[in-house]
Amino acid sequence: MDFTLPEEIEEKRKKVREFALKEFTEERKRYFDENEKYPFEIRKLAYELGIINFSNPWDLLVSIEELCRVDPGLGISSFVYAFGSEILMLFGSDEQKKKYLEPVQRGEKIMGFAVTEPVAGSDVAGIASKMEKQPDGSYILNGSKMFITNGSIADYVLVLARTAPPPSEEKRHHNMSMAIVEMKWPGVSANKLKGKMGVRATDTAELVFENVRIPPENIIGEIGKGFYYVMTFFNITRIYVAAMSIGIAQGALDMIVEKAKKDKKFSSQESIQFTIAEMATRVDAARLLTYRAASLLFQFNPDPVFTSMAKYFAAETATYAAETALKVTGLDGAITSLERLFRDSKIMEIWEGSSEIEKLVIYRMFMKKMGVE
Amino acid sequence: MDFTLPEEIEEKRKKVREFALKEFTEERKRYFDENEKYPFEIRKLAYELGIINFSNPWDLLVSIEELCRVDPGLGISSFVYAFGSEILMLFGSDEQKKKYLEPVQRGEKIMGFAVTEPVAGSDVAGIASKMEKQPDGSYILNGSKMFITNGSIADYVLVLARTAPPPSEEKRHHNMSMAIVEMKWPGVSANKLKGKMGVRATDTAELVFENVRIPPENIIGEIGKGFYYVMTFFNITRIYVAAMSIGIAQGALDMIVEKAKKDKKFSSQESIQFTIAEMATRVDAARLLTYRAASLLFQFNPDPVFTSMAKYFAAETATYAAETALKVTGLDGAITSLERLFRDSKIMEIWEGSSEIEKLVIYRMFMKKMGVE
Amino acid sequence: MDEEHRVLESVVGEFASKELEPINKQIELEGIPKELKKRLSSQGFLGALAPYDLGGASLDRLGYSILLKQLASASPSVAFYVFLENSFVIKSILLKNEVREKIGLISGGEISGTFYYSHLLNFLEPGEIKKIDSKLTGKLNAVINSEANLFIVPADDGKFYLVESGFHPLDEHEKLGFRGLRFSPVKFDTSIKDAIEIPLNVDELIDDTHLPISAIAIGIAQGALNKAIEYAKERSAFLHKLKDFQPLAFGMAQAYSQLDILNEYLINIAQGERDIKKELMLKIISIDFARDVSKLALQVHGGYGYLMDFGIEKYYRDAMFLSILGGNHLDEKMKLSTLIFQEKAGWI
Amino acid sequence: MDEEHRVLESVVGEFASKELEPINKQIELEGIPKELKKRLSSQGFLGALAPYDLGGASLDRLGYSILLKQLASASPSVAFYVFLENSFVIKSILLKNEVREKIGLISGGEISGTFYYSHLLNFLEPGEIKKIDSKLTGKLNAVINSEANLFIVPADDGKFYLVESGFHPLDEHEKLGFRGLRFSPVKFDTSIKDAIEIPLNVDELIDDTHLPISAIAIGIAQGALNKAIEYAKERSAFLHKLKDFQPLAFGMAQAYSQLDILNEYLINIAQGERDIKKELMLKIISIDFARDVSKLALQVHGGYGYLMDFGIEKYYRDAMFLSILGGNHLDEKMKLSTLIFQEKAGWI
Repeated sequence: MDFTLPEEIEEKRKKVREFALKEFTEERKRYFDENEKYPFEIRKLAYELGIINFSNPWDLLVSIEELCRVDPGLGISSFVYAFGSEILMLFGSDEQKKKYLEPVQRGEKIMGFAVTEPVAGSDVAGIASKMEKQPDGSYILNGSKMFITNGSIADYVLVLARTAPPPSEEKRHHNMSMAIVEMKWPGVSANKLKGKMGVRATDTAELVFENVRIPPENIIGEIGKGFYYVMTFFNITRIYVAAMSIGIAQGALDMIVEKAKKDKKFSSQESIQFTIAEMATRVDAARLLTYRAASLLFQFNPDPVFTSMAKYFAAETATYAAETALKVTGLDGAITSLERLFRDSKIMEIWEGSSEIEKLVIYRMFMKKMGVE
Repeated sequence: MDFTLPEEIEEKRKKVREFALKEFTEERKRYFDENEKYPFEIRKLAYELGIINFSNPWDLLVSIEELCRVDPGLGISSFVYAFGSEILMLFGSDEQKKKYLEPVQRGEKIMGFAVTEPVAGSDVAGIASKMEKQPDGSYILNGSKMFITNGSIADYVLVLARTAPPPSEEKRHHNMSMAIVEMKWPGVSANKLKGKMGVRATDTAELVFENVRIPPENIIGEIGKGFYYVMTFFNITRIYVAAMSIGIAQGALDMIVEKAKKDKKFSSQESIQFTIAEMATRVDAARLLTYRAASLLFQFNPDPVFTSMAKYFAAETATYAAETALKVTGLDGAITSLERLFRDSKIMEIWEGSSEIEKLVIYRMFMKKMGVE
Repeated sequence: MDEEHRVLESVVGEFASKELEPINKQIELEGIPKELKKRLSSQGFLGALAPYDLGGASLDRLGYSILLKQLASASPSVAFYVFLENSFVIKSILLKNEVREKIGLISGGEISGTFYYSHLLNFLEPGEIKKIDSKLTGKLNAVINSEANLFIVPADDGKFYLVESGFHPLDEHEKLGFRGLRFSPVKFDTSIKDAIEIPLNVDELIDDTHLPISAIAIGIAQGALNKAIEYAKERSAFLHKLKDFQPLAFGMAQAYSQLDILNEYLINIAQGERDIKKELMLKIISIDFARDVSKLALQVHGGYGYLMDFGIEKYYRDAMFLSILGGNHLDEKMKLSTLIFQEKAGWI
Repeated sequence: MDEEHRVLESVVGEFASKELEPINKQIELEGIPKELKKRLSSQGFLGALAPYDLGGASLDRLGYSILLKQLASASPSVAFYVFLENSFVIKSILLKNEVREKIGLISGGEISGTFYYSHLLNFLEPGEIKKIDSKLTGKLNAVINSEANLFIVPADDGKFYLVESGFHPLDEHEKLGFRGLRFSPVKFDTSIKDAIEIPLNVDELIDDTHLPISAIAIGIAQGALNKAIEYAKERSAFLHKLKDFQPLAFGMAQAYSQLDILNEYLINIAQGERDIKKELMLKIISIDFARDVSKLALQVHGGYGYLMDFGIEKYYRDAMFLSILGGNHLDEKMKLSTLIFQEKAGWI
């Protein structure tokens, strides 16, 4: 057993922390939050300074953690421009990778991942969007997507839609497929969602597809395997959401520790001391669960039980930590970044499978391990 | 990062589990619990079959876990006969090791560790027992000790007592020393405590020392360093209590999973599914915290923050798991071993520093890491 | 609360501290002594719900709640015993005029009865009594107060029978809580001639237990918390009284607040119109609360809390057992969900 | 609860759903509209605690609690505004006969006032107003309703002053909750001639807020939970309504039960004798409860809950802000501990 990260990863962690502390100024944090603007400049800077490194997964993981620790809105915006890229890496054709993935990896283009629909949040198999095959081999897409990250700024999005009706109620997840859709194509429109509680620097939109023609070469992988691709993707991204969550929780802990350092009256209260001890313990537990899941994933041996445990526990730790830190620091916290951290944290329990979904995954996969079908 | 234990340790884990399942029969569990008897035969068997191996700490850790998973009372009794031995290993003289430690390690003698007093539970520095130096170099011990594991069956106990008054209120922990006291010496008496809520197969006693003469060669290490020795010891044993706690929590989880396997109506309830998912997650988090702390200790680099985090979190997980499993299995759990597991679990939050003490240690040492004195 | 109930509260409170507290250990180890049953009887507690002419006290819902709460604060075993005799046995027997006079024996402490409802508690193998020819034969598991003289038990014909002979209790089960009562399987081999059918509606009987069970839960919480508060005022650690430390003091203050809030709700609904929804809500909340508070009280006592002699650990065990014997949580949560959503809910 | 208060409850409930719900988003984005203040005034809500002759409704403790609870269930911002005007501003002004007529302007919605008490909330740099020569000068941070026409503020001589000129609010702080009210630092440079000393006892004033703050907390919980219950009946996932799933249904059923229990306690103590201990207990419990329930309600709504348009996330933010503005938890927990242990407790 070895609970330490390689030295170069810890070095990178320091570098990212320095970057975040320097670039995520109080003014910027507040500006992009209040104005609900995506920080293109910061994203560019992060790319250029090599903060975001998609080629080393541990590097990416600790970078996500450290960026979100200082500001989730700006932090997530710094790396989320490639959202969905794992799908292309794993299931895309060489042409798709060249045409769509590489420009994203070079920091030139922005991508999105469009699965959730207004009528089907966590219930991916319940989506209603359709892609109908045309005589010329192309597909016509109709439907709408909800809560799509990068929705109004993306150059293209990966869309999940039905290519045939479900064979039965139990097999609702069959006959779904994925395609790359360019946002500039006719029939595609995006409606930016304003008024999110938190992570307001990130872009979120509702997408509408009206008779959008998709050339056959934009279909990802095999027709009918879309649901499987999405679940594979979630097994990766859940770990990143867990990392964001740890970042938020650590950020909240940082703030209460900072106050304890400065304010002797505050830190002399035993109830405050216990709060710090409890919070530090939970943050560490969440981090260990996340690193364990990540360690398996990065060895190409992901364990869905461990992944969902990490995501669920880390997300709840994020809201718990932000809430608790704000509660004990009071007004002092309410007029600082802690207030934002609190608003940002709640989405962690919803993204990439709500806590409820994670628990179902844990239960089913855990019982499978125990020999139950 | 590597979250796997060496193969031989996992093999040993299996072996210990087989042993426990075979030897800790329902009849024995119940008999020793009801009659509050120490199971000398089982202890002997565990020793002879090589279940207990003090020479490999990982081996010992997983053995503790697996024994307590099946029955904490019998499990703890199987290895606790050497309680306190780390003190002699670390601070004892060669003569002391030969005379007192080796017979224990050979499974012939039983040892105890006598720190807690009626007036001072968690507050070690508050003890009142005294050892007064005599003109001939020997010491006279007076005082009483409470909740001493093995108290009425031990051949000798390691006693902490004041050898001089505290220099000041802040330095109450100064001027304490440790000595080996043989239970057969004049003036030593033990009063077995009956009616414990759980772990009733383990032996617990109140000890009284009336003018007990201790030869100078039985003083451990340096005079005045007793408090430090005890704290060093706790940094080790807290990890073992954490391991017991994980064992209990896992045992509780096992039982609810068993019921879910057998009873379809039970397992089809989503609230039960969530309970299993939540419990499995917490048990894993506790295990990871414990293994991390252990990993550092076993590299002779213990981290008191990580150790206390593990102990506190694992102990609370044990009571949470036993309580929850019993709650959801109802009468079915109440007339099986789960009932005992529930009664056994609660002591975990008290032994080797209550949860409250662990939190104080975490806070203080954590803030030290953060640069606060 | 009116004067009459206030007096009852203080009378039972005094009884609990003078007559139960001193023999608590004996009750736990040896069961409820015969003399105590006599004392309970002479106070009218044993026949709390029985009519005056049968030696009862004919208490109303509030009075009965107060009685159980106060008894439970000192001895949850005794409270559960009184509850079992009244809410199940006496109430059942009252449904059958022919055997009405047995109530006098129960409220007089001459005999004790029990009612078998473990089969309602999601219990895997509750056992069964078969009606074959002229006999009631079989074995029931997990019978509380299994040393009773009188059993009201279900047979496989769906009816409940009162039997007074032809049974014997087997070896005891593990005993999580209510150790004052025997808890074991019971074998039956009773002539049908000696069995009297009781025309009871078991669902109604169970619905009527929400309030008394809540009262026991609140009593357990009250007893455990009071002891913890007293202990925290006496016991020192690190040169200060335990009560001076925020985490302990705040935890107990929080529990004290919740207790008062639940207690007022108990009194409100016990004196108001019957409202099964409110009674069920209170039961579900107060059972969990009793467990949490008694656990806290144990922790405040440190190592001593773990010893029977201190009379604390029993609250935690009894609260846990009450949460099991007090009703099938899952089914009842479904029922409550349906009441709240006003349509079927919580069934997946 | 008597008929009069029942009527009030339904009147305010209707007001909340008809007059607040539809403009909730506007309130959050742009503040409480002038017209709404007029409407609040014409109902007598703005001058809830003011005497009739000054345009008030002269509500008793129960009436005031009901008012705040019902307003908070739709708009916590509006409830907090009404609370601030009454429990702080009007109550303070009533202490000084010479300025009594200003109450008419407040209860009439002509002007609004605020009271500065952030310095009591363990706030690191609350700012300070110094009395130097003939001026009150300085800056106060974290002033809620900082666009008020009238301020009651403490100066460094330990006295509170009412001022109506010589101040201007600075840029707004981050706005965690109660977005209908401006929240910012305020600069003061007021001539002492225009400042009127108010002889108030700030501890008493704060003690009087436990009950109204509890009412707001309970209202927040009620508003959030009702929306969640309705949503769970409408929204489907995995081919079933959300209400059908046990974890969600049971969670909401539990919250519903606790809400009812707290609500009855609120009503009990609001109509009973003043009991500061009970009021403090209720406040501490209900503030935490409001946060937990509003968080649950948000979670039930999934992604939609995170969007302002659905009117759910504000409850969670407002509950959090209420827990901060509602009192200094640590100090108050110490106070409560001392009341419960009947000697100094919880101070380490």
